[in-house]
Amino acid sequence: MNSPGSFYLPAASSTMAPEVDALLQFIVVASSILFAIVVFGSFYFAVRYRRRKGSTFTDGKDHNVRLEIVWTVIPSILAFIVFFWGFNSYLKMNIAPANAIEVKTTAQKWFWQFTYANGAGSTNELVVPVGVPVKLLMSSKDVIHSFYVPNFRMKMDVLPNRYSLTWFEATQTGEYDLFCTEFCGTGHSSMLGKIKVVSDTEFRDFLNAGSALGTGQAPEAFGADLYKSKACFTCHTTDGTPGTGPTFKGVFSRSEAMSDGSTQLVDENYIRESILNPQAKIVSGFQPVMPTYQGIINNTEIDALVAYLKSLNTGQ
Amino acid sequence: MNTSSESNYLNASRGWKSWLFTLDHKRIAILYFFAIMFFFFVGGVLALLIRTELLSPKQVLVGAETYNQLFTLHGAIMIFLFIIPGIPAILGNFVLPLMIGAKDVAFPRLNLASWYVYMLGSLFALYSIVTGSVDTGWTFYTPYSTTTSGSVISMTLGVFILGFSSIFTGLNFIVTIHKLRAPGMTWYKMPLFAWGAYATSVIQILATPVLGITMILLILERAFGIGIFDPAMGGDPVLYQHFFWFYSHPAVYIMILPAMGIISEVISVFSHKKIFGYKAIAFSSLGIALVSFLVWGHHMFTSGQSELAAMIFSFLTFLVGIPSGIKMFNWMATMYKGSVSLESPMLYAMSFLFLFGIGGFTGIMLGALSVDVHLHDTYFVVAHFHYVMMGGTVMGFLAGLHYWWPKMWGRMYNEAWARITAVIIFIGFNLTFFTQFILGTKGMPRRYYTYMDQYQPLHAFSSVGSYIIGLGFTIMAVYLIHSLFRGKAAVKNPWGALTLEWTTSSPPVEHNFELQPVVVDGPYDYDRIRIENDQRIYKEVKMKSETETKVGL
Amino acid sequence: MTQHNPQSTNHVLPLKVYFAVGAALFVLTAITVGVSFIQFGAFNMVIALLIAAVKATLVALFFMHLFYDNKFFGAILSISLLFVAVFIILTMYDTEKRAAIYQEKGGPIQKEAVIYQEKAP
Amino acid sequence: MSNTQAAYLAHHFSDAEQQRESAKLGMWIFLVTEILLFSGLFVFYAVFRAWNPDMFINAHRFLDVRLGALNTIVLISSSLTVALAIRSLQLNDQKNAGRLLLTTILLASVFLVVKYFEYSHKIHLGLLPGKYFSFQGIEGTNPHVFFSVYFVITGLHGLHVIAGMLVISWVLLRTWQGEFSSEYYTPVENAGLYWHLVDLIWIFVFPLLYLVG
Repeated sequence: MNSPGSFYLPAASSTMAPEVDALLQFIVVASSILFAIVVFGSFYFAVRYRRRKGSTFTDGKDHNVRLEIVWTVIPSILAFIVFFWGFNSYLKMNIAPANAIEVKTTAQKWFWQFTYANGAGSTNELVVPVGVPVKLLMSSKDVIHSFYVPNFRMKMDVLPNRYSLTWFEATQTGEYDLFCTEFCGTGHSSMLGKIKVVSDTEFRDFLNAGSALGTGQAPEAFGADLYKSKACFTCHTTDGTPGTGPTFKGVFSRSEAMSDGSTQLVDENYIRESILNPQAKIVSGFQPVMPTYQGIINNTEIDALVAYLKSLNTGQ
Repeated sequence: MNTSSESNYLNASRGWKSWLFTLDHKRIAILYFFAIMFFFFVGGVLALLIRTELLSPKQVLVGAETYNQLFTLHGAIMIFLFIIPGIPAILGNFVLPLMIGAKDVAFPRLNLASWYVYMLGSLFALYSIVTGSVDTGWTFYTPYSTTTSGSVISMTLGVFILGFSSIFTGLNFIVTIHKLRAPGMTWYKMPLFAWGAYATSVIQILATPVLGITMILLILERAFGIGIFDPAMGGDPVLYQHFFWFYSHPAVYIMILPAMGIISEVISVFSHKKIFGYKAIAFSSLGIALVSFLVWGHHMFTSGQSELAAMIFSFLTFLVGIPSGIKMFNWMATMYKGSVSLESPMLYAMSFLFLFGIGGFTGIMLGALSVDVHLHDTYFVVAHFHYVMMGGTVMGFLAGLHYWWPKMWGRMYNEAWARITAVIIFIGFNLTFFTQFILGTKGMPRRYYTYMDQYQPLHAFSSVGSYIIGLGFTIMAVYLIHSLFRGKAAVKNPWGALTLEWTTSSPPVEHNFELQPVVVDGPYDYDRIRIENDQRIYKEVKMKSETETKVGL
Repeated sequence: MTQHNPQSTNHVLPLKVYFAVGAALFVLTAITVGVSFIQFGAFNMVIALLIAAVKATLVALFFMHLFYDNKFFGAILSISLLFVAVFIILTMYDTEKRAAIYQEKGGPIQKEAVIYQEKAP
Repeated sequence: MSNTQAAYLAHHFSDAEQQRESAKLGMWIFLVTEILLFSGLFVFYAVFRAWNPDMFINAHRFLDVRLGALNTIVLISSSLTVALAIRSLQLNDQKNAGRLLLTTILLASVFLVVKYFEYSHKIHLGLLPGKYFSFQGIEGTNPHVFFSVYFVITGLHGLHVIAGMLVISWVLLRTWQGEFSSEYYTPVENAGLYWHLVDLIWIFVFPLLYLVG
């Protein structure tokens, strides 16, 4: 089922991918032949019948019914083949098999949230078992995003206040890129994720571990994990350079100038407010673009993040 | 030689008032020429900035927000201020009345008004750049466009106003073609550029008002939250896409149909050969114009629209592709057994055949439902529409500009430089955009400011190609400007063409023709007419001398 | 063709045509209002639009002179209505058929509806 | 002969008939753009009505059918007076034509006054479009959308009424100055066509909004 990819296609790693590739390659070949006939034919005529000294009267023949029927009918037939072929695989892409496992997918600026049936969740990393169809029930919290995995040849827009659905079945374990392909603002090009295709047992372990996240970890370490898994890093660096938002390096207990002119001490309360109600106080020089994490993050997790931010100060 | 001392439309009156209040379609075309070329330059510079930013996977020049504004402005300026008005407002305005033997367009004051409306609309667009700019992409998709900061309202209002300019031009052309053709010019003796302009105008009339109402609703949504497109108010963002593409897909044909008209003219003239399948080309233009209204949903295959609707739209998309294919065959057949001369307009026409051919065939890939799912919103789409719009429309525009340049200004440009430039642009173009097809099939999403390292080499090629295009256009600007001051005087009919605009002086007199032309011959009768020293020579001399004095004078 | 007076080719309609059309329009308005108070279910819409179409046709044919004028003007009007129909029908074909495969995709949207209220921790 | 025509014949037309036909063709094409401009609003109406039929029926009860019907009658009458004004010009009766055009403008003003009362009543109740909607007591999903449709359609139509009044005032002035006669009245004819279109649109808006919700 797998093709390693070519110089212009990434490796085909889902059940649908070889079918899409086959049609794509059929069109490439058919088009190339027609293109060669028309365009190189024209170029040949341009050279073969180039103007010699002194103009002459040229042939006045301006139609040829048989020829015209031929060059109307053949492309039409090809077009209909392509249409039916494309429609057929499009339907397969859109009708999930009955045994598919369902993952709820939420997109928001600028990260992906995945929730499994048993309550386990992950951010920016969709873990799925190999050889099992996975159905995604998707919705967005703000603007339109689009869920795109090149290796799976799948893409579906994620709409606010609506559901969209798609499915795939991975044929090979490994890690695959996940892109957002509908323009969604400043962080669009960093709204990246991974699809992690694992064996069945690994998937079970993941689900079990997912419902008991953060237990037995030091708060700082858990906070560091959250910094990655909740995609804080998309906008906030830890190396001192400003991203879309202020850097986390040395942010704790710093006095920041706010956009309304006041100054604000970055303490536990301000961090909590910035996570749950980010638009309330904006550090001067930055845009009010952070989404609220209300409902995405619980109190233990906020405490862990605060501990992590503190640890960034003492670490140097 | 014969022009400098005589009176023509350029020297008929003097002073800035004689230009800003002119009702002469030729002068209005020149006004449009300078305005539109200015925006083409601005859009081009933005494109080079974008390509420079993409040289490296990380930040090079500007930040993410500035980059988003750059590609938005590049798209909006190129589409609304350059490509859509480009051919109809410059070349159409100048040539169409001459071609059909009219003294002017039907409504000269409306024509001038359309230029002022264009300038007003462009002011709104410029104002939005000054006041916070726009970062939505040229498509203004909701709900992003209703929630982002920046001056979306002023930009969309500008687009709304520009729509009127487009409508006025289209309305003028339809009435002009219906009512002002010279005696003897039947519908089937009309040059194919006029057919192309006619089909374009039909789309402008039927589609542009829908863009207008879409922009009004978008502004109302943003300003008052009326709840049609914004999901937070119970609206449907996909509905916006229906509204937008109902205009914007036919708009693609507003861009390409007049270019196809130019290509038909140029290929016939430079092959000195009767056009093959006149009626097929003429009616396929009209057919494309009408069917183009039925296919807008193919921009929405992954948008979450109904799968059944997607099927219908895909099917209709293939229907609209076939007439374009037929035209390609007709052009090829026109060159067969012709007398082909590869002067610069013809070189651009050959570029058109090559590039538009690729653009068309990649369109077939995007029309196929399952393949489109993979390719939608990747660089493949970016490459495809640049092949169609730049490889198609801009090459057609350049072919027409070089073809009619002697008529517009009464001067010849440097032919050698023109040919070199055509080749430079052709090479640069393919380097820039063919690489983007491969980027797209490999999965590189569009509108990305930073990207993953594996795409870097192709992006670098693409950027280098864009600099080559930039070089080509710079050379072109130099030799065209040079020709205005130092160019050789043009004769009446430098290419030996048979359409009416070549029977008047170069540049034309103020009211186009000394005497009302009467049409007897077809526009492409190269099998029995040829031009020597601006005079028509007929193959058999029988009763035609009468025509010669009327038309050939 | 060789009229001395350039506009005399136009028909001067008798006054009673105008008044008859006007009267018909008033009567139809009364009927459509009256009928709207009777419940026919979905047919109310059909009846109202049919009456509106008849009224519009009367205005177009007589007040706008389409009945006597160049037939091409009538063709232009018909074409514009055809494209309005295309716009409405194809758009509604999507909005009404979204639930064809998945129930979840269809239906009206609630204002400020919160999807996924059962959030994962 | 050519001197008598020169007053209104533009240089690029060969005769008055050509000019008249061009002007009318241009006007009809302009009307097409108007129809397609409104088509977007009809799509807006159709999609949301199909999604929420009950809400539309509940919400439309808050529109006053009597005022809507009155306005329909007013607009139809004004269409009739314009048509009669053109007939008077065809018969070279400029005086009567002036009176009829003036009546048209008065009827249009009546339409706007009635509209003003309808609007102020709704603003008073909070039956406003979109996010300004503050009225409680309409059953169904998103009742604010109905009032968005209502205000956008009638608002745009109202703007067209105002534009039409300006156009008719302009041809009225020229009629009083004696510029029109049975030889030349194309501008009045075109103004009339525009006014009839405003009427045509209202003929559809009235039942869609006031009668079947």
